[in-house]
Order: sequence, then structure tokens, then C-alpha cells
Amino acid sequence: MWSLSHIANEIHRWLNDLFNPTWALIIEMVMAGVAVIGLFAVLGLVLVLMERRVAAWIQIRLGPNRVGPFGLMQSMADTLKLIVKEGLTPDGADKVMFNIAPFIAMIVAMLLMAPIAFAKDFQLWDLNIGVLFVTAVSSLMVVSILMAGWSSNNKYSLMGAMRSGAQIVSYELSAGLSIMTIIVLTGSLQVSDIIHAQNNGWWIFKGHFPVWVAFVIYIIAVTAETNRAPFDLAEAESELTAGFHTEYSGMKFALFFLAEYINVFIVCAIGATLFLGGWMPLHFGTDNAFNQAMDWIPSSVWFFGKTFFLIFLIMWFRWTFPRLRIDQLLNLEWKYLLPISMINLLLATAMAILGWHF
Amino acid sequence: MSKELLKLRITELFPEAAFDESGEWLNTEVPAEKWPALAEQLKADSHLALDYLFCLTCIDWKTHFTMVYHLSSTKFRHNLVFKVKLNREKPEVGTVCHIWRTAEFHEREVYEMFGVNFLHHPDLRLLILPDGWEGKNPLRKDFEDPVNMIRL
Amino acid sequence: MYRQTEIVQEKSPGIVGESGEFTINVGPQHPATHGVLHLVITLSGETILKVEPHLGYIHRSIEKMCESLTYRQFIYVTSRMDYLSAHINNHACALAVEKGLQLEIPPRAQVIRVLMDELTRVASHELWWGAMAMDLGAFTPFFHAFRERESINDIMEETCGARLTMNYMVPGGVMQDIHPNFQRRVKEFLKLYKQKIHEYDELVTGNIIFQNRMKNIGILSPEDAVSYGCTGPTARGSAVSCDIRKIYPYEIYDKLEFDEVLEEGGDSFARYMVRIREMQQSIRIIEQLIDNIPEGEFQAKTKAVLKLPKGEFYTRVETARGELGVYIVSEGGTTPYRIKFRSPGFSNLSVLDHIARGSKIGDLVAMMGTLDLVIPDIDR
Amino acid sequence: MFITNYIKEVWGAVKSLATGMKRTIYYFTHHKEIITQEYPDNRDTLVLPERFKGEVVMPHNQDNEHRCTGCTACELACPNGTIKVITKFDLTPEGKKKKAIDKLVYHLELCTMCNLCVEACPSDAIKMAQTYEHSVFDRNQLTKILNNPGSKIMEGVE
Repeated sequence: MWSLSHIANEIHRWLNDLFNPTWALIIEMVMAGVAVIGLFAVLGLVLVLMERRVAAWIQIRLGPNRVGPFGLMQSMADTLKLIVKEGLTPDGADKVMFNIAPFIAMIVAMLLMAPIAFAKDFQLWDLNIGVLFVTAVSSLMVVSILMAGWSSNNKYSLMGAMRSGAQIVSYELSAGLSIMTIIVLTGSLQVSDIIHAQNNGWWIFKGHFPVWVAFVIYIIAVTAETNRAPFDLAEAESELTAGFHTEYSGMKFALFFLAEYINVFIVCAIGATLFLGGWMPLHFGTDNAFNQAMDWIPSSVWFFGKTFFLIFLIMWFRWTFPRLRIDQLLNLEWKYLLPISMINLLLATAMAILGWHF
Repeated sequence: MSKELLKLRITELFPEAAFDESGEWLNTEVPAEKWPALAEQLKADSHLALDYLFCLTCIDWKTHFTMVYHLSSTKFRHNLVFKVKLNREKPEVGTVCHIWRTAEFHEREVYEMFGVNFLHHPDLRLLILPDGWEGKNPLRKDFEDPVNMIRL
Repeated sequence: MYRQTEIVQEKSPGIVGESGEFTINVGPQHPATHGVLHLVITLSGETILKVEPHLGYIHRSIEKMCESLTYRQFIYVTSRMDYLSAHINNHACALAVEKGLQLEIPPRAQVIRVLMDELTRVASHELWWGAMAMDLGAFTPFFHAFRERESINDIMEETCGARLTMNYMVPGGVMQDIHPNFQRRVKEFLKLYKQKIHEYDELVTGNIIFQNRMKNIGILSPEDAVSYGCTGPTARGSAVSCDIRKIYPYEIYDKLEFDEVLEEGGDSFARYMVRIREMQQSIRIIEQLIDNIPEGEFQAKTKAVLKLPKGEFYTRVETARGELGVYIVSEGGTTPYRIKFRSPGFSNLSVLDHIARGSKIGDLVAMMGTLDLVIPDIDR
Repeated sequence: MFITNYIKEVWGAVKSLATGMKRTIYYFTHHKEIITQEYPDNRDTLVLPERFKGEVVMPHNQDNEHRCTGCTACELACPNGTIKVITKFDLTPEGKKKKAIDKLVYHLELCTMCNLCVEACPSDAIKMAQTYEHSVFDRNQLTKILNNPGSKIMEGVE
């Protein structure tokens, strides 16, 4: 059957025929890198357009509809504008850090792409600690934000960065704990294992109450971790104008902007992998007609469908809720999410030991 | 309370008050040096209870300034007007912003617009006008701004 | 001669002073200030130690301008003060001139004026509601509020010929009779409003995040509210009865059935609820009047050149933000000798420092939002 | 009870958030509620109310005649010097001098659309037009002369 893994294998074989294995590997790596960068660009364009459309429809507006058919070229035009704009570096800024920070944000986002399974057997690096890798690397994001905030030599930026630091560090806990729930149920940190464990039904269906709770907590925590409303305190515009990227303009701003959307994509992809089965089609039980019918839909469609559903959910939050205050944000984490997710992890463990899940 | 009763009460507090009943509300003229002490009494007095200063302004009469204090009582709902005549060359009057907090901003506005000096005001600086406008008081009748003024 | 931006000098060259305090400039261009308000905030971490307003970025010296305008002309300037309740400002000025002329206003004009005032009040509160939610990070209510506000603006446009600065009130009545469609359009608006009013609660009022952001911040005691000269919803949120329409009724307000909205508490949420409930009271007034507009003249006969007798005339009206006082000192000429506008925003702003101390910077926007500051009204 | 209160609190919070999300998803799916007007595209169908104050114009009839007597009532009524009436003296057929307007200069850039000039005009010579696209590249184009060249006063207007 035609699939992404099929194409990948064909290319692999073809390259191995032409070159020796070392060169083939190097070329493959370069190709993967180019593919990731290409995916970044496409995702950036698509997600920005999607956000603007979702926002517009929720806000009883039309949204972008002038550039290209149905406004599809709007984000292209925006990108062009951002590239052409002058990238200012403020006088008092720490120039090296100021210029490096947006790239660090991008590099972190790129690293996070590695263990994501986009389709059946189509994955950059199926390392055995895949989920741990994701949680570890995603916490590096805060470094770029702190660098940007500090080096801008602007009080608004600094406040935004400090808020963001407190926020990301604390919300990683409950995000990690809710991921742990799935790891306990699966018994593996490897992404492919987690997906294969959902062969007879996604965790959200067969995991009962603890997984539902874990899913809700995960969504809340990653919304906070990616600094999106209602947890966008790092860039709370009515308080801190634009938070940590107040002083950024042009392409450097665009990189932050892009990194935010890529991060949203990645956390949603991880969420889809853990709770909604990744590329795994909707299965109930084993070997029945329904499952076979579902298998006809390509696995990449399943993956992107689930991911974009979660992205929509996060956008939906953003355009509905007001922003929290910094102390309420930390209250929510330490007084509500963390205790709940700890108890939930205990429940999930008990359930895994007793074998109550399907 | 009717105007007559109010008059009686004010006379009790301040015997040399001069009244003017031509307007809608009772006008009382008070000398500048007596004003802050009287103001304190006006708020504290249980029959007057003038706890709400709803308008504080100044009028430039070319020969002199008149500070106008519009006072009201949220308890009895009567309104009284107090006027303080000031010397145009050296306008000075005691502040009332410790009695009615709203006077702090209003007095700063009068200070910059008319140049009236409010004694013992905690923070008498320009509020609306930019730095460097000290001494030029736009709402005085003899003020001329050659750049921005449109005369019709 | 253009004014230069005030640059606040810091004591220490670094970002944070020796005592850990630092100042930030909120405004004159800042998303939360809705205009050119400039606040210099002294902070310690996220906690506000002091708020110091620097005003005057939109000061046009309207009081000085009015001294050279005739009694017919000066009304239009006041639309530019509190542009969200332009009708009510015009109304106050017209009332002051009428008080001087001792004019009797035809009943039809009175009813039209009150109707327009209340429509303006609803429109102003709609905008405030949207902007308030936007300050707190919820963008959607802003657009939903504008939907209702637009339909009011359309009504205004049809009858007064403009959407924001109408200049519809003239001494003696209103400039033109109401448009033939007016009653139908207002009834349509009432229907729309009633269909959509529950959304306000669903989207914002009932929201747990919003309530947590608003409750127990910016607490203003009734004594302080009076002492600082707060009026309008700001003071009524502290249970200070100060509705001029009730206390010193003008036009036909004494014949109308409506409640003065009072809320205990004095926090931002109380001020928010006052405005939300006040909109419903305004709707109630409109409903009472819309079918009962008396026939007759819409303008009293006035002379072409108005001359006020020598004396002082003070009128107070209730705008959407509080008490607006117009103080005219006349020397008997065609132009006022001195005009003072006692604007509600000016006094309401002065309380900001008092209520903001000790709270977080995120609360500052919530407090500024509930004070409902309109900067041209403050600067005049 | 602490635990029940805690659960109640969480439940109430979730419920209030769900109410808001229900409202927004309603608008997301109901595109009929969209109120945006696509302005430059709907220019042909856009009708402004007849009282809309766009700019002051002086209507002329088909014989290029207007109703302005040059009485300067509008100039006096204008609060900010928008209108300037420049008069001249025409000779009537009987040989008498008669006051008439040479030019009625109107500064659109100063106008605040307050309608006072239209109210003040005793002969209904000027009115408000419903135009709304006033932006031009040169400020001088905003200074307009309201009476057409070669126009004269209508018969019977005093």
C-alpha cells in the first residue's frame, strides 16, 4: 500500500545502491533536516492561517480573505513582510544573546521533532527514551525566553521572561505526571511501543477515568508550557505590551512567533501520540471489519487529523478565556493540577497493576 | 435644609461670611487665610456634612482671581458654593486636599492653568502641561500662545 | 510648539534600583491604557508600590477654546471630551445654556434627549465591556460587544447624521426631529439586545478566571469614593448613591421608573456588575419611552444669537462614566466668560493610585478597566 | 468538608469554562452570524442615511443657479472658521448694485460636521452631502469652492 514509510524505504534503498552506507546515512540526515525545515515553514504558514480563521469565526468576523483564494496566501504575505522588515537590535541590549535567543527557540523546536511518528513506521529517530527526550528537551525552551528577556534590556521583557520561567518550570511537573500515566499503562518510553500498545483502542478510550483526567491535565499544562492564552502571561499584551519579545522585530520576531506555533504543534502531536494513538487508526478490539475499514485511511491522515484537532482545542481556549494572573496561574498548578495529577498517577498505577484497563 | 437654615449654620461656624443668593445655590465668600480652617469645619459639622467636593476651579476676573469650591453633602443632598478671592499678583490659598482627596488633582490643575499656589499641597507639580510650562498659565485671560491659539 | 515626551529619569542606571524597586512607564502608547494615558508605575517585583499619572497628551484646552465660542457653537466641542457619551456631554451643555436662558423645553424634545442619552449609555457600556474583557486577555467579547454597539451607532447615524460626535442637542431641544425609522430601529435593537444579553454572562461574567481576576482587587471604600470625588459606576460599586438622574433629576427622569444600581463590595467585580446591570436599567428606560414619544415641537423657539444673563450656571448630568458638571460663568455676552467642565474621568483617575497600591501589575489593567477611563475626558 | 468543597470548586470552574466554550463553538459553526461588511467591495450597495453628515455642498439646479445670497450666516455660525464667504456686487438689470457671492470657500480639513451652518442658513443654500471617502494626497484639495464657476443666484431667493 502507498504510504510515507514506503517512500522512505524506497529512498533508503536507492541511496544505498548509489553510495556506500556512511554517505547514504549522511545524505539521509541532510534530507531529514531539509524535510524538517520545510515542515516548519509549512506548519508555520498553515497554523497562522488556521489561528486567524478560527479567531475570526469565533469573533463573528470573516478573517483573512483578500490575499489569494479564500485568503490562503495571507500568511505568505505576512512572512514576506517580516523578512523585508528591519531587524532592530536595541542599543542597550546584550547583542550576542539578543541575536542568538530566537535561534535557540527554533533549535529546541527542531530537536523535539525527532521522536515524533508522523505515520506508520515513519519517524526520524525512534529512540528508546522517546517520551523522556521530549519532556527533557521541551524544558530548554525556557532558556531562549529567559535569554531574550534578559538581553533585551527592557523591563517589560525581563518581567515577561521571569513570568515565563516560573510558569514553564511549574507546569512541566503536571505535564510530566500526566505523561507518566500513559507510560505506566504502556510500560515503555519508546514512542513506537506506546503507539502499538493502542492497537486495540486508544488510551483515551480504554484507559478509563485516570487517562481522561491525565488528558485534561496534559492539555492545560501544555497550553501553559507553550505560553498560549489563557496562560500567555509571558507576552500578556495588556500588561507587558509584548512580554519577552517586546524588543524583537522583523525575522527575529518571526522566529519566536514560528517557534511558538511549532511548539504547539509538537505538544499536540505528543498528546495525540500518547492519548489518541498517534498514527494508529481508530480500532476497537482486534481483527474485525470496523478496524479493517479504518485501516484504509492512511496513517498520516490519522496523525495529522488528531494533532490538528488538539491544536484546534488549544486555539479554542485562546479565543474564549481571559488571562490568568501570575499568582493564580501558580495557584492553579500547585494547588489543583499537581495534587490531582499525583493522585491520578497513583490510580493509574493501581489500575495498571490490577489490569483493569482493556 | 433650606437656604436660610444653611446660612444660619454657616454664620455660626464663620460669623463674617458674606452671602450671595443670586445663583441657584448659596454662595459664600470667605477670605483666603480663613478658608482651610473653615473647610475642615464644613466637612466635620454634623448639620452641613459637606463631604463631597464636586468641583474646584478658579476664575480669572482680570483684577483678581476667585477660587470656586462646589460642595455637596451625600447625606443631606444640599449644595453650597464657597468662593475665595485671591490677589492676582500673588495668588495663594491653603490646600484642602487633606479634607477632600479629590482636591489634590483639581488643585494641581488649577496650579498649572492659573498659577495659584496652594500652600501645604503635598505634590504641587504640573499635571497636564508638559515640563517647562511653569509660569505660563493658559487659562489666565492675558495668556497668548502665538503658535497654537486660533482666534475667531 | 509640540510637546515633548516626558522621560522619567531613573535614579540608578541599571534596570533595578538599589532597593529593588524599579519604575516602568505604562503608556502613552500601551495596549491597556486605551488612549494616551501615561502612568509611571513604581514596582517591586510584580507588586505595585505607586502609580503616578502623567496627563495631558491629548489636552486641547477645551475650556479656553469655549471662551471664544458662542453658546450655540461650544456644544460641539464637548463631543470631543468624552467621545463615548458625546450625547450626554452635549446634553449637559444644552441644559446649562437653557438654565441661563430659562427656556422651557418641549416635551417631545425632552423625551428624545433622554432616549438618546440612554442609548448612548448602553453603547458606552458595551464598548467598555468589550475593552474590559480585552484587557483581561479575552478578545472575543470585544467583537461581540461591537455587534450590539454598531446597531446603536446605526440608529444614531440615521437620526443625528453621525456615529460618534453627533452634535444633536442644541439649546432649546434637538437639532432635527427623530427619523421616521427611529422607533422601529430601536425596537429591533431591543430585540437583538435581549437575544444576546445572556452571552455576556456566559462569556465573561460567569467565567471562573474572570471572577478570580476581578474579585477582591482594587477595593474602594465608600468614604474614599466620596472623598476622591468618584462618581458614576465607580462610586456605585462601593454602594455610594450618586446617580444624578435620581438625586437631582433633570428632564423627565423623575417620571421614569428605573433603579439606581448599587453594589456592595467596592472591588472591581462590583464596579463591573454595576455597569452590566446599568445597561439593563437603560434598556428599561428606553422601553418605557419608545412608544410614548409625545407629539409636538422638537425644538423651542430661540433667538438666533443667544445671550446669557450675567451670572453663574452649573448643571450636572450623569454620563456613562459619572457626574459631568458644566459650570458657565457669564458676563452677559454672547460667549461664556469662563467654562469649567467637571469631568468624571478626572476624579475617577485620581483614585487609581489609592486602590492600586499593593496589588499585582496584572490587577492594574483590571482596575483601570473598571474605572472606565476615557483619556480625552480626563485631559479635556 | 474540605474534599467535597474542593471537588465542588473544581466542578464549578470546569462548568463555567465549558459554558464559555459552548458559546464560542456556536459562533465558530454558525457563519450566518458573521457581521463583517466587506467595505470596498460593497461600495455600490452601501447606502448612507440621508441625514449623514459627510461634507457641506451647495446644490445647483440645471441652470447653474444656487440659493446663496451671501449673507454670511454660515460663516458666523461656524465654530472653527471652516467657511469663508467672499462677496462681490452684481449689477441688477435696473442698474442697482446687489450683493452676491463671489466664492464660498469651504475648508473640509477644518470641518467637524456639526451641521450648524446648515441650520443657520436662511435660504437653504447649503446642505450636507452623504459622501464619505474624503482622503486625498494633497491637503490643498480639501479646500473647496462650493459655488460652481459662473453660477448665479436663483430667481426669487432673498
